[in-house]
Amino acid sequence: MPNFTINGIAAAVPDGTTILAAAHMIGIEIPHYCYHPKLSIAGNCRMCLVEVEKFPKLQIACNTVVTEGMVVRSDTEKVRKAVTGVLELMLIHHPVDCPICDQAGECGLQNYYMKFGLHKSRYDLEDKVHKKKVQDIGGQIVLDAERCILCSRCVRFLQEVTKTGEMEFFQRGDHSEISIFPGRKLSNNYTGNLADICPVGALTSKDFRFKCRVWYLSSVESICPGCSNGCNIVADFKGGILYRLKPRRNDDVNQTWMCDFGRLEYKKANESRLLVPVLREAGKPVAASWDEALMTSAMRFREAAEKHGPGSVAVIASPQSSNEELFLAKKLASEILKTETFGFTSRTPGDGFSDDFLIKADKNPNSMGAQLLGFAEEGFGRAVKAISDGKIRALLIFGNVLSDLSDAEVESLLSKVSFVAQVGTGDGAVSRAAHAVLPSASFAERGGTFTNIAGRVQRFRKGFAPRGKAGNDIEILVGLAKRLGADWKFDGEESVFKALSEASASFSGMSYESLGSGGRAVAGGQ
Amino acid sequence: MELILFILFGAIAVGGAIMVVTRRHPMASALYLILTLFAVAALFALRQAHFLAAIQVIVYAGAVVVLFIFVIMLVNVPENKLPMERVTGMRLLGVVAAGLLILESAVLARKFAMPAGSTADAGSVQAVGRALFTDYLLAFEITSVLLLSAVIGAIALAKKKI
Amino acid sequence: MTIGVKKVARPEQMSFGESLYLLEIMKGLAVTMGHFLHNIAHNKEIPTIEYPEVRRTMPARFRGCHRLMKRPDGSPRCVACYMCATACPAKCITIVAGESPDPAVEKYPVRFDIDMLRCVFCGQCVEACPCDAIRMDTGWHTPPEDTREKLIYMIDKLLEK
Amino acid sequence: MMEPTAYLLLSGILFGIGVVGVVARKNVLIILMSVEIMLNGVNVAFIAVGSHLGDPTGSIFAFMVMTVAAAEAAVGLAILIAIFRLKETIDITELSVLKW
Amino acid sequence: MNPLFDIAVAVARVAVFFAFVFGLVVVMTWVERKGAAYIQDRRGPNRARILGLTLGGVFHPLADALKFLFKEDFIPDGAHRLFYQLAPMFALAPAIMTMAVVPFGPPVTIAGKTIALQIADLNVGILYLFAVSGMAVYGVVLAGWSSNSKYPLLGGLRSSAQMISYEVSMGLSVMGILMVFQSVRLSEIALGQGELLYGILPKWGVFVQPLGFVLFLTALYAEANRTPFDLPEGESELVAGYHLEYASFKFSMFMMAEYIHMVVGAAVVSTLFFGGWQFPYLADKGFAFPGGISVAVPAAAVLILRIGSFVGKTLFFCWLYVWVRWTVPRFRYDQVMRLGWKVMLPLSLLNIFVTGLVLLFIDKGGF
Repeated sequence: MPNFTINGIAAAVPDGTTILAAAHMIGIEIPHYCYHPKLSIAGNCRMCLVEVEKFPKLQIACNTVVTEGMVVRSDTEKVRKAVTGVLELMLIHHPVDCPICDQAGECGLQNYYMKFGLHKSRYDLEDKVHKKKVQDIGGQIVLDAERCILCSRCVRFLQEVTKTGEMEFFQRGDHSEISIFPGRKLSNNYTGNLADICPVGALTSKDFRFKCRVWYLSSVESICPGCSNGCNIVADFKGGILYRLKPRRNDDVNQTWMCDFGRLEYKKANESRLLVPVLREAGKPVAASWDEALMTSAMRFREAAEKHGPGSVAVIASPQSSNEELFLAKKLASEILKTETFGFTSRTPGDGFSDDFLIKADKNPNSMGAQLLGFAEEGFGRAVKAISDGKIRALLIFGNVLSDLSDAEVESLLSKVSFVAQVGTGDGAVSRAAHAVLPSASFAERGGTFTNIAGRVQRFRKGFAPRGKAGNDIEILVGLAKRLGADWKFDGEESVFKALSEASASFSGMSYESLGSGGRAVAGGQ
Repeated sequence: MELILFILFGAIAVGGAIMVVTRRHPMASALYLILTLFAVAALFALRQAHFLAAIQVIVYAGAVVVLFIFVIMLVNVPENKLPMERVTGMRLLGVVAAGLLILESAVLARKFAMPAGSTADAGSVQAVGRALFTDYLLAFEITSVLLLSAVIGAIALAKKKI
Repeated sequence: MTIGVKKVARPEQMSFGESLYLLEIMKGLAVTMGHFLHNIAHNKEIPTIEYPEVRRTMPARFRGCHRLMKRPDGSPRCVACYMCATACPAKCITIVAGESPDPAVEKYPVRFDIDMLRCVFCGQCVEACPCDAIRMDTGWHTPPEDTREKLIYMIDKLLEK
Repeated sequence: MMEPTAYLLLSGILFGIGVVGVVARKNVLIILMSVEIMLNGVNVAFIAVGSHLGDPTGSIFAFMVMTVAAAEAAVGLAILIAIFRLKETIDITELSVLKW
Repeated sequence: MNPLFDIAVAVARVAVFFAFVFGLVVVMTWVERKGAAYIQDRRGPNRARILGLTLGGVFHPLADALKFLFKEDFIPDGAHRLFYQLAPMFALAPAIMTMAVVPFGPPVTIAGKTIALQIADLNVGILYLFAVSGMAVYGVVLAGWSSNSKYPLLGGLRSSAQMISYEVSMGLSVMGILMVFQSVRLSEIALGQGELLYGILPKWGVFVQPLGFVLFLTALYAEANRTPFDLPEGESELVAGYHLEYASFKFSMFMMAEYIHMVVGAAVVSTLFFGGWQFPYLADKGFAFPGGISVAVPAAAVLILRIGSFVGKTLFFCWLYVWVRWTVPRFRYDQVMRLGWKVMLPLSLLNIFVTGLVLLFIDKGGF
């Protein structure tokens, strides 16, 4: 534990800590471009120069390890002059096309220019070296070589994390640029991360390109709903529309990366949404008020249970639901409807692609949670069998996915049930067949927790109000239960989670506070 | 001629009065009250009591009902908060009693027999004025006291803090 | 035209003649009748400017209706950087950016709407524009329209001014 | 000039309608209006008989009745407003307590 | 007796007076706007044109009328539909009715029959005037209440209180005239003003009742809701007052009522205080000046002079409304009420008292 002093603040840091990391721990920000906590250290941008006592020259903070008695200063005039010089050098050939650059607003060059630069360019625009702009280099990435400051983060990412190495430096001197090898485009499932790690606008996202200026976006901490890995993400939105998902650092789950499939998950929250409660009487869908829709559903369930016994009612839960919602669904099924026929399925249509890094075969964020909360895959099989036998009169179904059945199969299966109520976010085969459609919020419009495949319970938070008249799943379930005569007193997901942690052994002792932003593993999990 | 006009205005007066009593909203009642008062004023004119007819309109329609409407607006009870009128036994009894009263007045009216007077314009401004300031001067002066006390009473009652 | 402030001494106590009002009202009537007769006799001297036919010359820095500038080839100079929309205190500018077919331009406004009903004519958009693409030098007041929709100026209208 | 019999009958009818209003309605405002109708009925009788007899006394009495009516309306409505400020109602059945 | 002739005369009288008043109303709307403009150094209405002629904007009343006719006639949500539609009629009807008793000329004899140039010469003349004009308040109150909106309600309350308050002093201020001319018939009052006062002045109401005139004029302005007493309207606090929720023809009915009120008010003032149809020093046979000089004038010319005199006086008072409006700033509401009850009422009572004293002790048989 060497003791050292930085800007007059004394501290002790673990052995082998670099000055930059140590300063970061203390809360002093040292400007840097090439340094990235999850990549190897290159030390080629020279932005992180600091003055270290007894060293004749300035040292780069990212690659100088703290030693006993070291005295570091990052706030001297000498440092400032050096950093300004480095920045000016980087900007010499920069095209300064911020108005059309997507990075504007979260750009390292802009930020440090405002902090250290503010100089006039000594180079005329005509004299600048022009490189190729707008290059589609495959994956989700557009390359603008002119804006590059040659920090090599992308090169290192492709060598060290994906180990595919598609990019490299080419040319020399002020003509040097990054690019792919001719004709060999990016070919891995993690290309989106390049846009994140690029400190400038050289690598930008094809998907997010020109959609929105970043300063309009608000962010909320969330969990990727794309697979059971449960990557920590930040959801960026503006005015009720999700614009992009970015990974959030969680060393226990996804470090700071996420896959390209997960990045596109936001589209599901924007497209073909169910917006109003719909009652389908005699085959004709009619928009209804929430009260009507819930009242009708509750009535039909009670009717079925009274006339044909509780066995004629079934609940099919969804692994897309949060732990809280699954808990309430289970409670509704077993305590109020008193049925034995309930279950869920984690199977989805598609090939279930997986790799050994972040992508998991189970494409549902909360299959583990559903199992821990008492839903079982066999239950789904039982329910499907009972439905096809015509024993089920009223069915409550969450989501649009019924295993890997095709749309036609779903339709013929559900046509055997006289009343289907669906709680779902997007339009699909089930919602088209349902007699009562209860639209629910997307993952960015509600809060809750998912349990990932490793049994880690992680929170996702509400970003904005549900679109249209869509309702929060918890409110829908509570409303349904109240109309079925239950006396539920839940107010928001936190109160449900409290009840859940008291009721379930796996979740015992957990609270939203103890979950924090990184989550906690369930009892008995890895 | 007088009979036709009498029937016309009498019918208006009675119809208006019935409407006053049966309307749910006091504003409607007040407007029908004006109608009744006008009809009564017309009846006065029919009986050559021109002064009283004018006074009827000025005082009643011009002031008293305006006061009523003023209060209706001031109080402004929304339509659904108006008192619920229910038919009860006591009320029915009251209506029956009123009916009997009318019947009785009809019987009494038929017995009315007095010789007709000579002066034709007993209701003109001059005649009423002369009577008012000679024979009935004291009563007239006392009326002013009554009105004064009513004014003071009204102000005292309606004041927010006494 | 100079604007002077004339201090009028207000007497603490009105004189008897003044508190009667009648005389003062007469004086006032005389003043207004003086104006009335003078204006009838000297009809031409009434300082009204009859607007659509006669117009005041606008000062050089007058901020009128917006216009969008063009490049020599006729395409809008705007690159849809959203700077004006960001600077706008009234949030009256709506831009939808798109990929330009010209790689030298890269980004261009698919839509560029200004809601003239919301605009407060502060000129912040002109200040903010990095490309000198928006100006308010038309010298025009926003002309009246009969629907609100017509007062949302689309890019075509803004370019042709 | 007609005999006053018909007028007297009309007077009785108006008075009777007024009585019905006073007895049967709950709305204080309408009750006060019904009182006005009763007074008007009386006036009709006064005027009819007065003109029949050719005597201005009928008009004088009607005049006095009007004065009373005006005074009654003023005071009655003042009371109504005072009560409304306290009880927020114009329902006479709710004004049965003697003290509040 | 030819009943047909009587009916024809009655209809003719009504038609003439109607045409006069309504014509004046139309002209007044233009005069009001143009006068306002010239007083304020503006140009005023000058756009409406027919065949390229603007003629100083005289076509604007026509344009206004057309516009009112074609505007959307709507009833606001929650308004009491029946009362809402009744209110403009309640406002307009009394205003029209008041004109019935104003004489616009001396009785003329045609074909051996004497015809009063007056729609109805009631023997309760002035009382009728007050009775009917007292009804005008219902239009205001009903409009304010039935619109189901707070500003009209407040405006209605305000203006009804104002109208009732000023009705009192209005009635009392005219009492002196009744005492002097010993009649409530307007025709007799007009006739009485043809005499001379002390052999010099015409015996007009304004000379025998100067205080009564000022009070009556003030009360008239307050009754007609004209500046400086136009409290029912007020952009800053009540917007348009009781007729805020009205549009189209219903609104124009309120406007018409206001202008008819003005016109009839002007006619009444000139009848009560300025001799009505009397032309100064003009007797039936011709001019008879105080110095004993007399000029003979043919009977037809006398009649024309007299009717012209009435029209001229009425026009002057109509103009006075406009003139005063752009001269005197409006009162505050508490000032209006204070003026009405604490100044006008005592002064009008004093006026009656003094007039009575003068009649009793100084000038026994009337002036």
